[in-house]
Amino acid sequence: MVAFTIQRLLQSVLVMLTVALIAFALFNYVGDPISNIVGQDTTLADRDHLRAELGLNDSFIAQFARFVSHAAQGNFGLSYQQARPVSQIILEKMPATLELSFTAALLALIVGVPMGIYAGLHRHSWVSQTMLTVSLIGVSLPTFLIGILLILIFAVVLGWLPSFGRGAVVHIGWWTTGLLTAEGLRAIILPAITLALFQMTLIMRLVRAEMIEVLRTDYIKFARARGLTSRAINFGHALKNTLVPVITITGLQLGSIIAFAVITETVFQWPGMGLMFIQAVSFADIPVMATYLVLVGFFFVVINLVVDLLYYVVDPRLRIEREASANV
Amino acid sequence: MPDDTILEVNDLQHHFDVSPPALDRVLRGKGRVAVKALDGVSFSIRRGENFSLVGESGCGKTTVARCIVGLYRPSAGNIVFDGVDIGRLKQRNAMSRVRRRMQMVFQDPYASLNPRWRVRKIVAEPLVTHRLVTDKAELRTRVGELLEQVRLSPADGDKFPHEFSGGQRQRISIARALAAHPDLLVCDEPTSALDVSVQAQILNLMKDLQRRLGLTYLFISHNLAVIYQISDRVGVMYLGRLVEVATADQLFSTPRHPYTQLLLETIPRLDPPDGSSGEREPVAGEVPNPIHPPPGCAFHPRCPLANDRCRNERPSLLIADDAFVACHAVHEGRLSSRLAEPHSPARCD
Amino acid sequence: SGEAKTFRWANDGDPTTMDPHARSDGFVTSFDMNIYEPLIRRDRNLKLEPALATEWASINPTTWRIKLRQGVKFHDGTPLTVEDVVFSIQRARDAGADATSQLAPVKEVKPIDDRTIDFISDGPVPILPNYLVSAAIMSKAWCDAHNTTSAANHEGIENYATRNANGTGPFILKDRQPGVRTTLVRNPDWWGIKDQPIDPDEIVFTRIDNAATRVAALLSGELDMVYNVPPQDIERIRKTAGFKIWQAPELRTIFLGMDQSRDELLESSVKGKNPFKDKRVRQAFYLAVDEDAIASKVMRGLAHPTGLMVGPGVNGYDATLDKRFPYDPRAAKKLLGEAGYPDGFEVGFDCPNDRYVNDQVICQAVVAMLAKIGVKANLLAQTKAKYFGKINAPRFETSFYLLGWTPGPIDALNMLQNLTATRTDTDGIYNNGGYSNPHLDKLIKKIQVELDAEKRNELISEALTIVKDDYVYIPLHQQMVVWASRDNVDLAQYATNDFPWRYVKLK
Amino acid sequence: MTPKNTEPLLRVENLRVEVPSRRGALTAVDDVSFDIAPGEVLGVVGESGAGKSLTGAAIIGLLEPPLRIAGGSITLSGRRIDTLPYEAMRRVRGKEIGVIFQDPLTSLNPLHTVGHQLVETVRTHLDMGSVEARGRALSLLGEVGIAAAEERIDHYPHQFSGGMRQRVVIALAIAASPRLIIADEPTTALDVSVQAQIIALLKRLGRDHGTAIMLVTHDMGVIAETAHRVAVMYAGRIVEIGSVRKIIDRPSHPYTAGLMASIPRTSGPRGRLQQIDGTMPRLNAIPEGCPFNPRCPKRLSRCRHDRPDLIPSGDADVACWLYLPVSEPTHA
Amino acid sequence: MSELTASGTPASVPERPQRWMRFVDSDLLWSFSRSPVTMVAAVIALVIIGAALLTPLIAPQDPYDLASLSLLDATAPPAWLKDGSWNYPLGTDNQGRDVLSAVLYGTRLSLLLGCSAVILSFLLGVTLGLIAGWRGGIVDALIMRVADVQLSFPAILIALLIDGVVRSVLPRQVQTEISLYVTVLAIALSYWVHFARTVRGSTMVERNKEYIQAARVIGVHPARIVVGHLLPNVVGPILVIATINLATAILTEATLSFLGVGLPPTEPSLGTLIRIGNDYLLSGDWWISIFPGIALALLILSVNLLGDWLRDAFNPKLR
Ligand SMILES: Nc1ncnc2c1ncn2[C@@H]1O[C@H](COP(=O)(O)OP(=O)(O)OP(=O)(O)O)[C@@H](O)[C@H]1O
Ligand SMILES: Nc1ncnc2c1ncn2[C@@H]1O[C@H](COP(=O)(O)OP(=O)(O)OP(=O)(O)O)[C@@H](O)[C@H]1O
Ligand SMILES: [Mg+2]
Ligand SMILES: [Mg+2]
Repeated sequence: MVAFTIQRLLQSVLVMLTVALIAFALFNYVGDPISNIVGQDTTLADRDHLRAELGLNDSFIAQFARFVSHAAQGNFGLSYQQARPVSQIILEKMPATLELSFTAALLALIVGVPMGIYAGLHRHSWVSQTMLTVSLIGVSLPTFLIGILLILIFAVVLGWLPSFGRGAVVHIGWWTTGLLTAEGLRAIILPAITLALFQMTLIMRLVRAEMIEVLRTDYIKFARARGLTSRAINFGHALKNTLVPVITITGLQLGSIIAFAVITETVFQWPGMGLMFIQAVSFADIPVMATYLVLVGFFFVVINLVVDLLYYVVDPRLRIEREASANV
Repeated sequence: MPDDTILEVNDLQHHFDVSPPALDRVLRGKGRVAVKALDGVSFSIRRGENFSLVGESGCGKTTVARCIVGLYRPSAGNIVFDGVDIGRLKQRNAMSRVRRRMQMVFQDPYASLNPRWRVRKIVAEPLVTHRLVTDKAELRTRVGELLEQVRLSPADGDKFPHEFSGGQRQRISIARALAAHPDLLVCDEPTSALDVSVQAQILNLMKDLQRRLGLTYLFISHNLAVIYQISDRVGVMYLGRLVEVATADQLFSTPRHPYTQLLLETIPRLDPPDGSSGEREPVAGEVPNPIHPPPGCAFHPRCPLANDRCRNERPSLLIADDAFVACHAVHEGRLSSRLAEPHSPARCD
Repeated sequence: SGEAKTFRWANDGDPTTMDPHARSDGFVTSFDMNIYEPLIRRDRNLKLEPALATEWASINPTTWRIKLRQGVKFHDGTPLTVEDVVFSIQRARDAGADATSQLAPVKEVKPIDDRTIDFISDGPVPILPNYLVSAAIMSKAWCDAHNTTSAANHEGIENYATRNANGTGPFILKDRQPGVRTTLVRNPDWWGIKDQPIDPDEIVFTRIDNAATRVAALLSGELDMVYNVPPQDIERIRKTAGFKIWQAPELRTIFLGMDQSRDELLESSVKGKNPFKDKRVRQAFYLAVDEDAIASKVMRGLAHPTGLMVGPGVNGYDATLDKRFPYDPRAAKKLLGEAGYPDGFEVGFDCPNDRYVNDQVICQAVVAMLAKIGVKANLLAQTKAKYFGKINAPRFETSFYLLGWTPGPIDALNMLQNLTATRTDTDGIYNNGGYSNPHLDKLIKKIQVELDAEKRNELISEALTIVKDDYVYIPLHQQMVVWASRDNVDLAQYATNDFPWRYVKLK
Repeated sequence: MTPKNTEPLLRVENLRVEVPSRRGALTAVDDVSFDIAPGEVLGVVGESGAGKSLTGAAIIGLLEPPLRIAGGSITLSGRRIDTLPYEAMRRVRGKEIGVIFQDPLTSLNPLHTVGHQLVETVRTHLDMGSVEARGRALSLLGEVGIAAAEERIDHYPHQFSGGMRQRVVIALAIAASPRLIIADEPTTALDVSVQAQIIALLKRLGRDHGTAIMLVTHDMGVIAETAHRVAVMYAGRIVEIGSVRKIIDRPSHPYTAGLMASIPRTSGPRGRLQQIDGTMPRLNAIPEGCPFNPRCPKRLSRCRHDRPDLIPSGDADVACWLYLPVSEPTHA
Repeated sequence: MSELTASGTPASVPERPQRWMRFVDSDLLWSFSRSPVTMVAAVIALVIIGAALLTPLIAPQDPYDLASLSLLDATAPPAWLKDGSWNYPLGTDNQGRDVLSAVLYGTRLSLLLGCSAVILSFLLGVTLGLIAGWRGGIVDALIMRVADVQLSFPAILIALLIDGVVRSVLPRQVQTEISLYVTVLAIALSYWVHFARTVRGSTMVERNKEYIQAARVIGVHPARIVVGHLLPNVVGPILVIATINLATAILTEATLSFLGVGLPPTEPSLGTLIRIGNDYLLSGDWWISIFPGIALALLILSVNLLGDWLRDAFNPKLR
């Protein structure tokens, strides 16, 4: 298990390096940061000077190597746009994104899992048929459209919820949280729903499918034959056995929640990393983009690791088998 | 090698590597771990003969079969088929020529047929693969013949496997195995998933085919009654080794190895011997872990006759009367029978 | 009243730094100039007026003399001195600062006494006071104390002035969360407070990138005012009770440019020659564009169609020249035929999609209009970072493009020098089409040194006429500055898109 | 030897199980009647698909939809249980009827410890605290012959061997001391040596606790050792039912006879086994008359269109026209 | 089910029935006819696909023919509203495009784009998944790590990369024409992982099944085993992923076009239309985004419902 964790973390370094390499290869195509940094009256000579100073004339391999060697010392450079250390910017933005992503994931789970269970248990009832169909609408519309529609309804027309931002935040060390203030809680509702909608649909369908599958297994039949109560069967036995695939997908999706957060954060002006990334792209702010991507790569590896470790917790069989096949 | 020997297996070994990943091993200071599924098995089969392997679950029967048909590469030892050492063939071409003459019928009639192929295509696959028949119409007739040979109708070729019962599927498997005119048919528990009446049909069919086509069988089963009915000679396996090889009549009338005796005793009987309650004595102990097989004779923990020698020294397969037995007790005469020359080769043909 | 008055507003950009010398970005400067102040500032009508300098005059062709206002204190309480001015001008011109080029003609800043400073240049600089408008005055002592005597920031550590400020202006920086929210409070000790009482106690600025969200936040009552309202939402806001629209023409001119320097266009079906070198082709393009339709439909009337490359309000603007040649697709088609392209041709068309009001929509409309004369413009609309990297110096990789230009010092010379002069190290930097006309170049040189205002304006008119008649560019319009606010807000709207909060009143 | 004198524990009368399908309902179990006395072991044999498992499932009310009981009645100690509402029937399951399925690998929930599953079952049916229930779980494990129960109770199913798992399944089935156990092929997946252990255990239950057992299996050897009476099923019907020795030694129905003959033996002549030609019909193609008639070597002409009922013939009940008492009138 | 619906004993099937009759008689059609939701979905899907195929014939206007657009007609409301005209039944967008025609053409484009992207990622993912699952070991670890890296990049960035490379490598003239392919490639490259992972999983299960071993014993070439035996048995489960991905691909394209990477705005897809209309939602010109939105929602809904049904219909365990 320890070995497994170490192995994964080693792999994560490789993954992050590759991500960074690819990232630098593509930075040539995101545009020219210089024209964003300087004003329109800056002379060509000054621009050239700045370009050389930032190392933008070097090959992407050289830029990549410099980034890696600095990053290894914990220095991710200064943002072109904000002239502040990237690490500081990211630390400021991370809490917002993580809070939003986890709230959305939680929401998706809290709503998706019970709905999935219900739909799995009552396969033919019209309620579950309706639920299944309606939930699909959530995945049929682009996120930005859903976001704007929600803002229109709940902020502009009804005036119940704020249309943008994170509300008041509380500082706990370097972490900031909006979850401890009423204003912050109100602010997270709409973005979290927007972000969770897709995942909710997915989880619900997944749980349903797994539930149907598990309910047909022999051990459920045997549990029935032992006269266990429906509750014990559905929740104690069936649900727990659907967890492994649900954990896998939720883990994978948590990653894409972070990716989707880019759009949700833009629509709701949520001051997180996604918004920061989009702003960085439109500014061609290479240090910010590179660090963000590497961080996302790291998140993915960590999430995958956590998912795998959760397997151990949930499924005792894997506690042995995993050891024999940890390299796959 | 006598002329009529079609297959000869010499000191066959097969080990499964079940070690944890490299990093794990380093961190925990552990070495590689191997399951010695086969630990020196030797036997040979004559042309037209029906040789059977019997033994409890996990003793390595399937592994023998798979090594022979080339699904596993042996860790050591050689397999000589019709004078050719298959282990040394490197080229796919040469391999496939030999392969064609050696076919296998699997245990599970439900898993051994591709569920998405029509029966016609399944049965024709060996013919197509080895380009034995290229003409479409001829292929159709040939498949029809094969199906008829196993008592199905040619019209069944248009159906999918799921439309057949277990026994019928096993017939399809046999038809497929026969398609390329093999000499040797390896049957790994072909009837253990079937019920008795269907089992009888399949066993009879196999016997008929053997007679008609002059086939040689390597037959594997854990069901002693089936073995008794179908085999000419029987090898009894225990934990990756052969412990006794004898003709079927000998084995069932005078089992020598204590393990063979134990096996025969555990068969449930239709007609309880007079006076007994009809109750079998449950065997003590289970098959040991093949990762750490007991030293000496692997059977000694369960053997009523085990002594110190059995615990330390591994017995070899030696002639005892007309049979070959690997047991110190037998060889020492502790269990009847007289000892043969101690150095006769460990071969049983 | 007892309650503090807070003014909440939002824009799509962020004042990325509080350091007034670090970036010459329009919005950043406009924002920072509420905390810091220049020597000379512009009033609501863009006329120069005294700020930290009380008077200024040219005492000889190469020297401007200014008098410093007395009794001014920085937010930290230290008084403003001549040394601070000398230091600040120096800081603004330093490597690392971004305003260098504007103050380039200044050779020396010489303190004369404790309230007089001379600005000495190599040659005559008639519009030097215009340049001083964007040079903020910082406290030397404060900069020394915080090790921020230079605006440079590429050394790997954050410059102290990036997130902290100590100016003389009417507002004091209270809290700054970059990219999220910036809070400022009124400076009760501001020198101008008697003539110009400051109404809001607190200003809260939020960045909201998405236009729809921004407008929604205004309508839902979370904001008092937003900047950069998309034209299509104006009607909606106007019709909603409790809100109003502020609009004024902006100085920025939106225009189309054509590559006239390469012998073969980079992106075109025409091989071996450059059709844009033929004036008839440029004229045909001009005539094919129905600017009135763009102004009314795309811009919803919020644009001033223009025949000139500078707008009203800019020094040198000539109303008699500001008339577009009329839309005439038939004539355009004919001209194309005469030029040898009766069936038109294909050409790449570059366009930003996040820079100007409805930029991409305008471009699409232009594509459709050109299609009617047989020209197939292949539109590539990109984000500004990619777009500018492609079309601007040094690559100039474009054949046909859309751009907007605001003459920084509000003088036509700036446009002529940057957009129409032959490309050199210092001139023609944004002359992406590579137009070159020696006669025009000579005129521009003359304008640069002409001190007599009237004569100078005549020269400018002459130059503008050449630009217009030679179809160097296809000017489209000056877009409107459109702001929206609650009904209770009063403010001053600048054509430069600047937003000085000292005029904000909350009823 | 059969404790016939006592009141039957389980009585199944004219049970019919149907599967609705596109083309009307198919009958999977047709008019099956039998009873089991306390302490009695009833063996049920027959070809795969004959309806053995469905009969068992119908008794404990666990037919999977769309399967349904279409007729007949099931009575447990005089109480009709096929019409009980879900909750009442749930209390019967496990408490009064225990079930053992064929596959020990899949009958246990892999994610819960063996102890958890035992305690859960015990506490569902018996009024016990968790400590007490654990104690009972331990004694149950001991009873089914699992050594070192104290240590094993907290293990997960995958940590047990196949034979041990099947013993755990039995422990679960007898957790609430049911009076009837339905054992559906409890030894098919096991090795001969383990099989003997399980059979011994089942027999002891019947002997010591008076538990009645319905033992479904293919293995005539197991039946011969264990059962008191045997029911032979073919195509959804019982074709013959009688004492174990009668069925094995003197089968009446041609199908039973064929079945017995095709069992390979380890002694006597080798060579061709006896076989019944053909295959059992599918549910949608059950022939008119006696369902066995197309394969029957002794077919009479009436077998083709008249369906024989199960009628006493000597010391067994047989459904075959060969054994029709001459006096009895024909009846469809 | 199989046991019950197979056409009886061998003897009772004298001749092979006609293909058509077998289809009419099939379980698939039967289960279809019993699910009204599926039937509605199928009708909608058919109408949409039909409309997409026939677009040039039925659309009132060709929105790609720029010369026919009139900016002066821009943002006209649908016909039944005040100021509406039956020239533009569903109104016009900000360029004066007829919304109905734009929706028809946009659907056609989105469908083409979505399908090609899904097919491409399907091929790529299935191939890599098969290889990884079949070969195992190093090859497998390598492919799966590449998948990890791939997952770290949002589709948008992949698109930027490919777009950039293509633009710097290929001559400018062809770039507009190939923008469709670039978009397809970009989207495909970001979705193959889902296919690959699933296929790899089922391959590892399936490759140990006896029918695969039987083929090996026969001596079938490994490549043939993979393609002939393995492939048909592992593609089933990913049909559903394909239907969901079709939706995601179409939506991703909308986001891409915003970054200037997708299709040119002069040839709008459904996604682009919605994004354009999005800017006009507040202003009250709802028809610009709502009609394409409805079209997209219907398309995706029907595809997904059909996917659901297919999954259930092909899964004998669920019947
Ligand atoms: N792929 C494998 N990896 C590791 N160990 C294996 C593998 N296959 C078989 N073994 C082990 O090798 C030994 C012999 O297995 P084999 O399948 O040959 O037994 P068998 O006699 O055929 O048993 P059964 O009657 O259950 O089929 C067993 O202990 C088994 O656990
Ligand atoms: N869920 C179901 N739906 C439809 N038909 C079913 C279902 N379960 C069983 N059947 C059919 O009912 C018949 C009887 O099945 P049953 O399981 O009782 O047979 P069995 O005698 O137990 O056979 P085996 O020895 O193979 O376990 C078979 O034809 C089977 O195909
Ligand atoms: Mg085996
Ligand atoms: Mg059964």
